[in-house]
Amino acid sequence: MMEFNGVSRSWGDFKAEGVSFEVKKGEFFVILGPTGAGKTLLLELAAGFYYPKKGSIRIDGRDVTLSPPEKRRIGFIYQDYALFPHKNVLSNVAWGLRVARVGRKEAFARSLEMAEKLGIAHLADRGVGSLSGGEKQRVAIARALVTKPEVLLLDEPLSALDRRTQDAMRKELKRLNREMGMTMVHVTHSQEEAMLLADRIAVMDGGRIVQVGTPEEVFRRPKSEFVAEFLGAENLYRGHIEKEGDTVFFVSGNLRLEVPQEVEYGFSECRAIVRPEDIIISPVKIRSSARNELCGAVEEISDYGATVKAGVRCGGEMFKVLITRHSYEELALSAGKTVYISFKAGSVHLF
Amino acid sequence: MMEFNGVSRSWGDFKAEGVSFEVKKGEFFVILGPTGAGKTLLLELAAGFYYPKKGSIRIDGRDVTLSPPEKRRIGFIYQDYALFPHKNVLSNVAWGLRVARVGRKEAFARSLEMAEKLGIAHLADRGVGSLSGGEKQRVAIARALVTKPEVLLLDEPLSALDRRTQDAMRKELKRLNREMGMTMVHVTHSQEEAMLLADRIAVMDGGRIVQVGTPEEVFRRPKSEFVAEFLGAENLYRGHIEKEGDTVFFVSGNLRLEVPQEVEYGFSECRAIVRPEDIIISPVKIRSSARNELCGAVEEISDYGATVKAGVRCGGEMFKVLITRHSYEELALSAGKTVYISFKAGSVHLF
Amino acid sequence: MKSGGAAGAWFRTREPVMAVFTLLGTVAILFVALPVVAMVMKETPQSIWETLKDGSVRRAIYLSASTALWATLASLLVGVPLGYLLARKRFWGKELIQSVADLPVVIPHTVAGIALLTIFGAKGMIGAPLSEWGVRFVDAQGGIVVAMVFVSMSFVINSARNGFEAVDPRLEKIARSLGSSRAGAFFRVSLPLAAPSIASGAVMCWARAISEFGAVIVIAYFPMIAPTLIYDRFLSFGLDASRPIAVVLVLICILLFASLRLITRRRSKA
Amino acid sequence: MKSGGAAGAWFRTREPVMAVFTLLGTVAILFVALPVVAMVMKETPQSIWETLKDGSVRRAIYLSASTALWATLASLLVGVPLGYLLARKRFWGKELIQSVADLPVVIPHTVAGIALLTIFGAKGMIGAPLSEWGVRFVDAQGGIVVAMVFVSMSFVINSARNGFEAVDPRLEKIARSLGSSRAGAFFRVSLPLAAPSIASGAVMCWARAISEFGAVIVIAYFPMIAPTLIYDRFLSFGLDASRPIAVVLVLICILLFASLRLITRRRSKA
Repeated sequence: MMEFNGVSRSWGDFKAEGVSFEVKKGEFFVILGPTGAGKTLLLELAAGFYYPKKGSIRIDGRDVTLSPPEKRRIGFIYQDYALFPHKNVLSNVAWGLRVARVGRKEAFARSLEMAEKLGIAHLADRGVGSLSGGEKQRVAIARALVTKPEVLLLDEPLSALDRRTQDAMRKELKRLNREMGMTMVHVTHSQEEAMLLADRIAVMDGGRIVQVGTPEEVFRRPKSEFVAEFLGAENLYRGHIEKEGDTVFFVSGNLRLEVPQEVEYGFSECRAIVRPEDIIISPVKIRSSARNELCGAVEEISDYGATVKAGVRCGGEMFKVLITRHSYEELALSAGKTVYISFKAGSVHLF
Repeated sequence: MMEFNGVSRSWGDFKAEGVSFEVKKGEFFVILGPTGAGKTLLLELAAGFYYPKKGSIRIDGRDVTLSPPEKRRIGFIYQDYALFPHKNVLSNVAWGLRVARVGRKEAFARSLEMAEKLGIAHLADRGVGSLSGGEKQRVAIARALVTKPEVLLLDEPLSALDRRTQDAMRKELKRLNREMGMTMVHVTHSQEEAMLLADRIAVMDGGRIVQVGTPEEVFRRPKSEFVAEFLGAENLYRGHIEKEGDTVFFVSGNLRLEVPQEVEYGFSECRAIVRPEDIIISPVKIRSSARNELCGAVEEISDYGATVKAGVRCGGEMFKVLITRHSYEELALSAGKTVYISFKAGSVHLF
Repeated sequence: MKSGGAAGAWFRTREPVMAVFTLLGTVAILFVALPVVAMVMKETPQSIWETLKDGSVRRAIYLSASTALWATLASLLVGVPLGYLLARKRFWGKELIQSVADLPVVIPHTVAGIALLTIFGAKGMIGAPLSEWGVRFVDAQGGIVVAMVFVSMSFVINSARNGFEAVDPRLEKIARSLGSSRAGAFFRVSLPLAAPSIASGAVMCWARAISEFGAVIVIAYFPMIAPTLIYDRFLSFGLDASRPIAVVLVLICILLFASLRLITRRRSKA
Repeated sequence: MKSGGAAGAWFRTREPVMAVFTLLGTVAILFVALPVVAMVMKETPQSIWETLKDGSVRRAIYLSASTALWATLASLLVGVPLGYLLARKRFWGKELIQSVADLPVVIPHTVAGIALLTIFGAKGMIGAPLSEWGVRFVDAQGGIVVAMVFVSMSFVINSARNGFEAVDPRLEKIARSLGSSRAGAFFRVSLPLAAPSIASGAVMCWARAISEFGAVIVIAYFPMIAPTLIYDRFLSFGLDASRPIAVVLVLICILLFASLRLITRRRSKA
């Protein structure tokens, strides 16, 4: 559907370096990365607002590397919506059709239909200045969709919205993708947003794409420390691999963790991560076969309201453990208390 | 320490109406409310940037209602730091001392000491334009603290920072409060931030303070639908109270929940909330005395990575249940599956 | 304290430095307003009516207004595109181009007249070939317009540049993603949005053109525009003879300027 | 395709509308630059040297520069406080005050001269009492400065207002929370931060003052400032006699203006 092939371009402080990836038809593709990683530039290259210095871009089989934006059949949604301030809602939506010389009557009829699909038909005559963030976003989406683009490019569309509207718009975007079959390329710096929306995630850093995969893959099996840390991995340890009979261990100082047997060992140095939510905390020892069980003392407790994160020091390393408020109260955790933490060998991801 | 007594003032779209509260010495006091609630105006009234139309303000026993800012002994931290762009880091910090005619040498020595406490001593000679958000914030705090204010007023200090820096600065603020005994009044729209930082929270809406209490109180025992919804209560039901022998029930359509006996009943209409994290989900029925147990079908699942939120429909109402990823996988939840949910009578909060 | 709070605050926040500033600011405003008001007060409705009956006065005012209008239109034609390029494009020598656009503000008015005469005079590089076609600039309307464009065009260029700079370039990008060509995006998005700023620049341009004297008299003392007529009467008959014409002209200028400003401001709010 | 990508893009994005804009913009720039360049080219170093040896030329240029400097200082003294008030305070009649500050741009130059003469003349409401103290404005340096202040002060007022508006008012609030008085916050925060804008306004003010002709000759034909001298020579001896002085003056103006701009720009970057 959309294909980047070794695309490079720099603009001001931002750059893209040899970026290659492919977005499939109907896919929800999320580009995730920190501020300044070049995500927006990538999207603007796809839209034709800038042209690559090297490499090529294809959309739906056509080479569009040097095509102007108006020939690309893309829809673009900016973070702050970029609605035309001198037009009302319906005229904003109808813009693309009017430019394409669709008759006034038909253009407005089709725009009204699109506005209905997005639940903004009742705002048709309103000026765009008085709309809320969520409403503006819907107008921007309707305006893009009415021209029937091949792919919808979204530049951090949720980051300017409040929490509640974010939830609603996230569902709306997912619905557009699922029900209307729209191919989406969505740029964000929010790990949570990427996890909830993406079919596949491309993680970007310093103008390069460092990992592409499903949310599950990227989240649980990061390929680099950058990806692990950016996706919020808190229990990250540096060490090496040892083998004892059939069992394989990850060793870091006093810490000795059983890891999956099929692991490719032998590399002198590697890193391990264990997700805080994969760890079980209990007041007593539970013997179980495929498990790492460690004893340690609770050092810190952060109360997030709905969930609680406890820091337990075992074998000289800190393990963050995520538990529900309910378990927190049942366990009566407090700093200094001795507890047992356990997790499956399979929960240890090595890279 | 700081006391508002029936303070009213409007400015542009913002207003404060009959605001009264008291901040104790050494307390971390958080004013929480949505955008436009008048939080910043309240803080600026405390600082003397505006003067109240009605009511009075006392700081440390002195009536400062009409005192100019320079007489109030307050420190003020703006969201975007408001550093003096024409001065370097050390000169920014030393500003207050220089204004107070402290000699150049002593002023810089004391400023450097303060900069060290905040971990920015190595930036002393840098211009403020090149600093990161977190560094700017530390400079702003050092600049305020060097004048030894009675109370530190913070206007959404964390909202312009990225996630990681937010965590670090949150700890820094808590440390200032605990270790240096600084009285803090902190304004935010983030429920999570308020929960993590506050000794007490004042919830604000439309220029009025609608509830004051510890985080626990405000979070679990909201006094109004606004507070409940703003603090993210998802399971909110409208109904009435019925009594059967010693047992008291909350009834809403087909839903019938046992609630604590000591509840004051008789009001014809009331609302109930149950926190998603207080609900246990299980594949089979568990009989237990003090518990509400309901059977229902899973309707939706939202995967947040670390945690999972399941929507279960029981008795015609939707119950959102928060579980860890671990339990989610063990239970093998999926849409359509029939499950049992249970929670204590004490987990139902009525108001 | 309760009822007097706001008033009390008012007194306590009115620091001495603000009083000094208010005093100095008042001097500035009076320095501008007083001469104009005093001049207008010296005349009576009768003396103004007498002045308006003088055909040469009416002709001079009409000539001033119409040549200034032509100068404004010419400035818009070439100044708006230049303003757009300065706002949107990065190119080599941009700073120099901007300085050249601002140059007329710096050049003494009579010098500007001499410079224009060098080019547009009967022996000048543009004046000479055009005079064979019968187009004259010296002592002709064309010369007046040329002088006015020279001194007033920078208002249009700068207001157009500011207007276009205030239009988010992403609006043009979005317009193009929706199928507009580059020209379509300009005429349908940027120009309408920059129009209020350009309009107020055009008003300033017109006002600057009508007020010019030094550059005009060097190239065209005749036909007399209003400022020239006032000077001519002042030289020939003294202050009292020239003042009624000055009052008529200043009233017309203020009236036209105020109403044009009102219109362009209302537009920009709508 | 790989190596020609950027160049190919350059050609395909250069739409026809941009070519038209470039053409029109070039016309605008040439219209300003050509007369000035042509005038300068007509003179030789010798003719300029001859001109500079003429004592009356040197005196006129010195008089222009020094009166314009005094006018700029006077404008700064009263214009900066007014600009601050306009930027920071909300008060009744603010729009009117702003319009009065812009008024001199609209008033034809000779009309401004007539208005000033009405007040500062020997029988005027300010001129009469001061003449008893021996202060004269008509045909005196004082009159030249007054005329220059009238036409050029708005540059200082507006640049000061813009400069102060660009200073975040919260910086002043923070300064006060740290113990500064209102005056301290102004002199230690707002003024230093607005200084580059005020400085460039002062440069424009000086340039506008030195370029004025119409308002000055009405109130003070003598002592002759440079623009008046040029006009006088043009009337008496024709274009060829006045041009060398015009060239000298324009070169001085451009040189001074360019270097002052450079200095103020460097300051604002530092």
